[in-house]
Amino acid sequence: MPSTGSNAGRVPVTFPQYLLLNANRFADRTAMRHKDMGIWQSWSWKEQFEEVRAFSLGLQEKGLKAGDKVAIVGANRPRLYWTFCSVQALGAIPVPVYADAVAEEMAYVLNHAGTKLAVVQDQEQVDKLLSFSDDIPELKDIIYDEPRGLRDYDHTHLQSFADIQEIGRGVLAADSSRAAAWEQAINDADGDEISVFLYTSGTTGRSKGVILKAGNSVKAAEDTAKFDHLTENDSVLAYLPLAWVGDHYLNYAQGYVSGLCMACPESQETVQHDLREIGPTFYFAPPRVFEGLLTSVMIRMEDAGTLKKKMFHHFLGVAKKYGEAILEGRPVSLLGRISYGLGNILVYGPLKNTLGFSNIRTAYTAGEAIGPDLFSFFRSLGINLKQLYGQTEAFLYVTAQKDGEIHADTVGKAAPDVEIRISDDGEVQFKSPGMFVGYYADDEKTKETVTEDGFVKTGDAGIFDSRGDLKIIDRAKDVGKLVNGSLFAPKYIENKLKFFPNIRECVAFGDGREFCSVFLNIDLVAVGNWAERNNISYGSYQELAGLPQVYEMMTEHVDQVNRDLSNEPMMADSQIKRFLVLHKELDADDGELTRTQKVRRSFIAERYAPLIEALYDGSTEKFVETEVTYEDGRKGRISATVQIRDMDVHPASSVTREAAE
Amino acid sequence: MADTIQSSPWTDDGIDPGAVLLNVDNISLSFGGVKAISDISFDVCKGEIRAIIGPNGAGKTSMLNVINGFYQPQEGTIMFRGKERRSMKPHQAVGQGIARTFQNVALFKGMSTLDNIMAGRSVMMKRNLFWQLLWHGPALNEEIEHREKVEEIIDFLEIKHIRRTPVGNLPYGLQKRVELGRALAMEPSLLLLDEPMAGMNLEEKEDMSRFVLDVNQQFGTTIALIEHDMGVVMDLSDRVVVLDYGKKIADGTPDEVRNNQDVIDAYLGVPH
Amino acid sequence: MFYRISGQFKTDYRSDHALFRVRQDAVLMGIILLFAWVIFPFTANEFVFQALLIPVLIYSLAALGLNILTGYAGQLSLGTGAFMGVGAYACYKLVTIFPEMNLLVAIGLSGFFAAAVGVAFGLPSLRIKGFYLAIATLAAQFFLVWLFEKWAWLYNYNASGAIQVPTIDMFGIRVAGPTASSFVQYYFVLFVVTIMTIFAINITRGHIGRTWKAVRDMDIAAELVGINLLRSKLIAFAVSSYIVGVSGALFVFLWRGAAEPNLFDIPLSFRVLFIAIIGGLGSILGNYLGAILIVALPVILNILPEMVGLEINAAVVEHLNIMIIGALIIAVLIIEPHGLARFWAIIREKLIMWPFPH
Amino acid sequence: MEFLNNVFVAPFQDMAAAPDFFMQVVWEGLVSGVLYALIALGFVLIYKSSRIFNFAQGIMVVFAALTLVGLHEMGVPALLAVPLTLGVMFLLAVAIERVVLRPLVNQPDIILFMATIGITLFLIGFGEMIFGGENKVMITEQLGIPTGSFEFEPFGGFLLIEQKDLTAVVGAGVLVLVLLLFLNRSKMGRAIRALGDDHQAALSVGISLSTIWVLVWFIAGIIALATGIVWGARAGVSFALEVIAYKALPVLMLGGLESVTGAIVGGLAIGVLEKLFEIYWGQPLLGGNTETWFAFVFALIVLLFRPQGLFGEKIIERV
Amino acid sequence: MKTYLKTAMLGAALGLGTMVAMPAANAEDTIYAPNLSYRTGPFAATGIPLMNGQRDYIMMLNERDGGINGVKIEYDECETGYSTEKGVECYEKTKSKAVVTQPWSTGITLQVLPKTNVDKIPILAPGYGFSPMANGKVFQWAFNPPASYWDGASMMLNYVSDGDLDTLKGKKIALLHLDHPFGKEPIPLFEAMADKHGFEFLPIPVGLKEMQNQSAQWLQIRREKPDYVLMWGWGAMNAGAITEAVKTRYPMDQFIGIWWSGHDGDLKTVGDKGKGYKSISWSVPVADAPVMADIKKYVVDPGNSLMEDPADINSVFYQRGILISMILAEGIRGAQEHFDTKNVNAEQLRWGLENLKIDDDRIAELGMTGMIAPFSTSCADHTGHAGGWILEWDGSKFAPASDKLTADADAIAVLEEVKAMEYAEANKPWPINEECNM
Repeated sequence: MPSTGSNAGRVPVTFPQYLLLNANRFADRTAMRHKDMGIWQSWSWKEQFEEVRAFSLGLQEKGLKAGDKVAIVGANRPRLYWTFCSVQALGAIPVPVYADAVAEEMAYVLNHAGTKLAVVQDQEQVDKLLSFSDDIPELKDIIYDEPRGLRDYDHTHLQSFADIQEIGRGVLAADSSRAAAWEQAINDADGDEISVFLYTSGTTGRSKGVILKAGNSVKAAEDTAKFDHLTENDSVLAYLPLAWVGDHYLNYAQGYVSGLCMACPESQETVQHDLREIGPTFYFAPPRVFEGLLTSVMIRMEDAGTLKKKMFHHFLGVAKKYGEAILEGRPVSLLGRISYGLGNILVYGPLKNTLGFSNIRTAYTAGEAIGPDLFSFFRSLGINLKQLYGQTEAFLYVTAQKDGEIHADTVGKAAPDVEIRISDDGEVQFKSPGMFVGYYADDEKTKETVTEDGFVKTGDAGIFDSRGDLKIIDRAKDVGKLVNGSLFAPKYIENKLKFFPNIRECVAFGDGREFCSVFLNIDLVAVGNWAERNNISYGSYQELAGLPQVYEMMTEHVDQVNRDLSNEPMMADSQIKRFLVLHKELDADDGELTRTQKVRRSFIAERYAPLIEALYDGSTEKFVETEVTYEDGRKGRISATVQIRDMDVHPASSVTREAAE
Repeated sequence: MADTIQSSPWTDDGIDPGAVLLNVDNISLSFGGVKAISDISFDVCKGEIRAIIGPNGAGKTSMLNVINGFYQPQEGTIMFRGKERRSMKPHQAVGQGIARTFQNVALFKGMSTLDNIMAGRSVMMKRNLFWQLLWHGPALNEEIEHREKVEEIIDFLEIKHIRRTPVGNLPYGLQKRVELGRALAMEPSLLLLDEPMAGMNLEEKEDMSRFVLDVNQQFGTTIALIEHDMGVVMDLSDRVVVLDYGKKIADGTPDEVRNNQDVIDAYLGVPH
Repeated sequence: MFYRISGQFKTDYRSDHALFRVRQDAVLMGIILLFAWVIFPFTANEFVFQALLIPVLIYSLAALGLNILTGYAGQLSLGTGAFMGVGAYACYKLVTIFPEMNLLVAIGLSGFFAAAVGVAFGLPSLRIKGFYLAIATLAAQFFLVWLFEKWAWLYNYNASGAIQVPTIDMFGIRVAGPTASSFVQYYFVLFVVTIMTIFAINITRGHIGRTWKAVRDMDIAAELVGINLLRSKLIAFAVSSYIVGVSGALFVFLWRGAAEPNLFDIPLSFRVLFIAIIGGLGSILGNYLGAILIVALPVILNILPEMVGLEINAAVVEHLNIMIIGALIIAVLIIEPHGLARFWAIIREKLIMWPFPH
Repeated sequence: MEFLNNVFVAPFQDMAAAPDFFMQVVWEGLVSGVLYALIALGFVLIYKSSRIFNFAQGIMVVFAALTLVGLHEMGVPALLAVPLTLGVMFLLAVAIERVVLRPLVNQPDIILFMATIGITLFLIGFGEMIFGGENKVMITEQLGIPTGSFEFEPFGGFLLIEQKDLTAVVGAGVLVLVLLLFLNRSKMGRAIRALGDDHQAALSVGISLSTIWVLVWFIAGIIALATGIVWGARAGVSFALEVIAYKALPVLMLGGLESVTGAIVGGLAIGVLEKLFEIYWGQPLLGGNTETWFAFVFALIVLLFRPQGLFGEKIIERV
Repeated sequence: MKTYLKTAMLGAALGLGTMVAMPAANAEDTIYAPNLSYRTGPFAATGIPLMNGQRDYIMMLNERDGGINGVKIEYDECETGYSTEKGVECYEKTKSKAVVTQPWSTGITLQVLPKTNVDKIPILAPGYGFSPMANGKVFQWAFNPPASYWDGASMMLNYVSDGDLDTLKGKKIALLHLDHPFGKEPIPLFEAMADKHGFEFLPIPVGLKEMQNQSAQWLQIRREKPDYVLMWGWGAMNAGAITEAVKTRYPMDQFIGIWWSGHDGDLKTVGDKGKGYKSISWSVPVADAPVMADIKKYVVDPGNSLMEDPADINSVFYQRGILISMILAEGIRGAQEHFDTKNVNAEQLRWGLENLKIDDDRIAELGMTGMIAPFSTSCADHTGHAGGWILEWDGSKFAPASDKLTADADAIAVLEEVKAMEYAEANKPWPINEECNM
């Protein structure tokens, strides 16, 4: 039990201070769980405090001093989370590193940060570190969590977490004043200390180490915890990469500030299962995860009996009609409430339960645009899913949607105490309490990113809509202009198209052109299913993609997008005039996508130059031949004659027309 | 947690590392006149991995069956942990610290992975019928105590995700792993493995080899194994004994055995 | 659907080893117990007590005993009826020799006689397996029933050769004999069945139960993990016969009121076996489901035509009844060879997965 | 002492004192034995080919006999009724294969065993509904079975051998011979025998599994009819006949579930021994009626010393 | 689809399981007289003609007279298949509105006997059940007129000894009986008589499973060479025994069965070879009795009988069934008149059965002359101890072969008293009718 000591009554400004506070105010409440050995091993705040203290003192004993950097590598494990606080307690700086980073990347980060010590999960990470230990002379010691397989390693610079804790406990036992001294050191902190280095996974160039200060971080976390009413009664499942700002903020920072309970899954493979077991109250996932969930829900329902399927879809319809209104407390007819209530018993409740969403009070998604259907699907089930917009540099939150002000196409208003503006060239810039102080050892980049008046450039293009909500349309550098000077945001258009389940990928062109046109990739599974149901036979992706019926379907989708775009004053000119369905799937093996499945626009433009040409020269079809790489690494060529379709454009005034319908 | 496993008294059988743990002396076994094993002697030292190899029908499995008391040899003696014995029941052999796995998976099909491995600890569970009837109290405490041990094994063998799956539904490779787990649960000082890698693909074989080595290193368990895959045998084992037609034809380190003419002949099928 | 298991997680092994790992199971059990302990007894009439409630409970208990032997330890027995008889006759002798003995004690003790006989007939199980053992248990069946008939001491030299339950009071309440009320008898039976079920659940989930299952699934492997086969099988015979013996004592003392030896003959054994198998081998719950089906269904089939106002010859009804039971057994075996308990398990699984089909 | 005398001496004295009576006892036992053997044979055939412990063999006997008598009552001439009955038994075999066996293929033994009990119940209900529960007289004479008896006077005593019993013994012998010939010589028969060991091997002969099963059940039906005629001639045809199925079980235990020879020898042995035991030990010492259990206890004791039965091969357990 | 099937089946099963059985409401102007019949099971052959007779007599009354004193009798069969368990179930099912229980099997009788004291329903078990039931003081609710098994046994002994039991001295009398409470019923009487009159009594049990294969028993008979073989057989046992007797060359004229062993159906299976076989019976089939003509007219001819072969109308068991229903009907009639009510209840019927007066005049009025011996019951005597006749099988039917026989009433009465008191003692507290001082 920490002594309340000199710090009693003061608002904590660092996470270790919060640890002390929580160990007092939430002493017996569960702080941490971990699915291990078949059960959820649990630690109360008091126990967590003791674990952290033991480790921290052990580290101190090993010579860790304020300002030293400590790398943390591994999956979501309690001991690694404790490491953060243990290190911070000594004034040293934790540097979480992506566990799946290749050795070279990892070596760069460790070198760049100048870490003296690394705390890693297991043998795999130890091996990785040892493989480049020659390149990182500053790294002296490695501490591991799981001893398995490490028995025969040279233990001169290798120690187990438990051993360090033993040392720490030994110190405590030997000298009772050390505990007080340790706490005093924590309490002495004024919030100006560096809390953590978070390395961003740069899509271009090397990773940058974002420096975050303790006081700022705590302030940001307090703000958002209040915003979402997080308390010690909440729980989360910590399953996102430890080194990612999202995990560090949502789980660690908000966790310490609010005292909620953090649960670590058994392994990455069991996340879904663990999620169901724990049933957290707060949840974050990128849109991809939600999309995967929806797809798996629909696919699993496909095997259900006719009656059940009918019932399921009927109640989804009911949810679509009333669900969001009920969630947001808007007036709903009694019949609607009864239907929804019935649906809740028969479908939504059990469905949420199987997904592990039963207890969710607040769920967030961010990272990319989320399809409106997808978004409202989850909301209509009664899950309070919201969007936020954030950046590592902001220590996550820039904007967040407030309960009751939820729109699929915006990311909400500025988060508490955040200022946002849009620069002349359309870039979103912000100033926030959790704002970083700079990139570590990279003043140049820092200067590039921070404006003179202290705003951070996000690199994203955005607009405010009529309600004053921020709408992110694309990466700022990708935004171009059509010949007539109107805005062309390819990703915005692409996202709109990709929200159709039948469309897997698409690439929009238009910068410096007369009009906007797109390449489409159909979704083989979705369209294939549709074809089977309609007795349309096909032999390959290529054949399916070229079918007139498929083109019909795509035409409908594109027209729908055009209709949407016509409603938005700034985007009306970006309506798609021509499109084609590519004869092959865009594939990372062919370099068309990044490994994270993002479209590599310039590469595609180059590779399919003849097709782009055809889009703009008015031809109705075009023969192309393309090199492909098969899964086993062999290369081959496929050729096809690709059809091109023209589309009608809706007048920009269609808002009124739609309203009249 | 996993660290506690190192301090387990598994190998505490009073034999110094490197000394002879099991000595098989002039064993002969026959079924109704057919000799399965004739006059075989060899020893297994503590802490080593000892392989028994030989062509089909060489009497390898019979040898294991003799060691763990399933068959009673007509002649010869077996010295285990410094004590001589001639005949015993298999469950008595288990009591002395001999565990084994089987050529064809012999799991309890109707039970989950967890229960299968728990069954391996039957010998150590002492609470009698009366306590079992009451369940709460001593019986439950005992159950939990053993559950903790079993969870370590589950963790060790990386079979957490199938903890509650009925073993009948598992793929073959995992079944073999569960069987190894069940044998480990007996905390044996001598572990007999009968073709632990039979019917496995390369990846599964690699996994299994790693587990066998880990068991040997981490717990210091002495292992005697039968295996057909020569690569595996030569990589894993410290010493190899070669049988052919119930007779011992070679005994030594993998290298010695590899170059032994009798062994080469036996494997090439040179007629006797 | 109603099984919403999200958020129910275990933080220690104690709760992981709990009987109901899922809260809804406990709730369901509570509802069942509420019905059994309160609602049924206060709403049932004499006929329902005598033709449905009491026999279902007693048959369930007998099947539970058999299930321990056959379903858990894998030793097929066709001699259940005779072991019930041992329990009944032992209880009869106990209460006639010691008229002051509390009936509950007498019934509890009579189980030991059945257990002893069970162990004696279980001895061959080490050498005899499978159907051979099943036939061997028939030896017990036929021999014991013969003994009940020939050994006049057992039925106190009654002229009829049948045993007649004397009137027995317990704590001033009449529990057995013709004047005992069904209401009291029901509670008596329910109490004993509940206790026995708790014991059976405990023993089957502990290490002895695991040992049995190991012997059942693969006896050679069981032996080679250190299980003493004979000991394990004999414990199974003893526990099984004990429960069966208690059920036999209940059968006669709390329900039938009188019994002649051939009551315990092979049809009774088969009936109990049906219950155990239709209910589901290797399950506790199954015995109750099986008993409900096998005991209650014929009763209901019998009164059904009358209830819907059909005039059918009693004999035809009975013939149809036998045919329906026969067909039902086959149908259940085809649809779900693991019995009603598995059926319920599947439904439960489906409710947990709901709305997904799997 | 007296007890020992009663058990070990007196019975043999009795045997020697009245050899004609002794011979009569043995003959009676032999006749019962033939019937036990026949029923056991039905069990064995089905067990061999499909691993099914066919409890319904007993009711099949009743059903076959009832059909025969029932058809005759309806005015069908006796000699036509026999083939018609066989037809019914064939249909029954087909129905059982379709409705019960096929859906239950590859299920555990005990499940199949239970299913045959289900069949038993169904056939009891069905049979009683169709034919009524009354006792019926076997149409012995109409079938041309002699009903007289031979009388001998060995050792100045009296030995009576009924012609129909003799016919039964001879008929059963012929039936068994034909069956053995069929099993050993015909392709189908070999397939049946192979099936017991290995489904694949049997299939390689080119006969489908369901054909074999129908055939086997049909043969069991033929045996049932033969049993029904013989037994019905002795005691009339009624559902009470069903219980003799139990008598075949110890025979199976003794002879082995898969041995045709075992069924025959075991049946005869049990028939004779139980009769001898009942007459010379059971009635004087135990109050009689020992036939209900003697065969079982005897088989149990034999099995304790020879777990593989009289005709099984020694089991070597493998792992 | 399979899942649905499973679910549906389970649903159906549960639905049935939760249904609570309520017997249909009783119509006011009928008297409900259920019969625990056994038209199925191993003894169906015996049961069917009996049930047919019982049923047809009641139907005839309902048709001809509109019931008894204008109240229709609701005859209802509850099938037991001779199973005790089913029997008790039937008893429970019918007892709420039944005026009488006709349990039919000795097993069911034994079970129901103590319950009737509580439920106050008379048991009517004509010619079967528990012989000491004759003691009406102890067994207030049980009736087994017109003769008990002990009466039967005594009559048999009287017959074989020509009325002088002492002539049996030194003789050996075997009792071939079903090893079942029913079969054991006469043993106490035989034992008592053997003691008294110095003959050797040898019970030979036949197991239920051995009924059709009695070679062991008949070998024993051959070895023991008894002077008489008396049989307490049931169902298939009878035919089996007679077949074996023929085979063993046991003289038919020394072989006598109880009345349940004198069933035409059983003997038909033996045919000519059974010629000379005898059976004691308290009933005699009389083909030209007026009552039979009425039954033919009102029931059989309109096709309302369940009898399969019209010739069975003259069989022993069918006509015995008629007599059994007659006894019930007379009990009802007596009660109606005594209590001056039409709808008699169970307690009133008990009075009726306790005060039966079936004298020759009444028999003639009923059109049953020659079918049954006259008898009367009282509160002390629930049997009536009517006499009986020996029926002899002539190869195709049973015919009376003796004068009316009567039982040794004194000897039986003593035994009845003793056994009844034993019963009461074993089942105490057992209510004794103290009011009855006869």
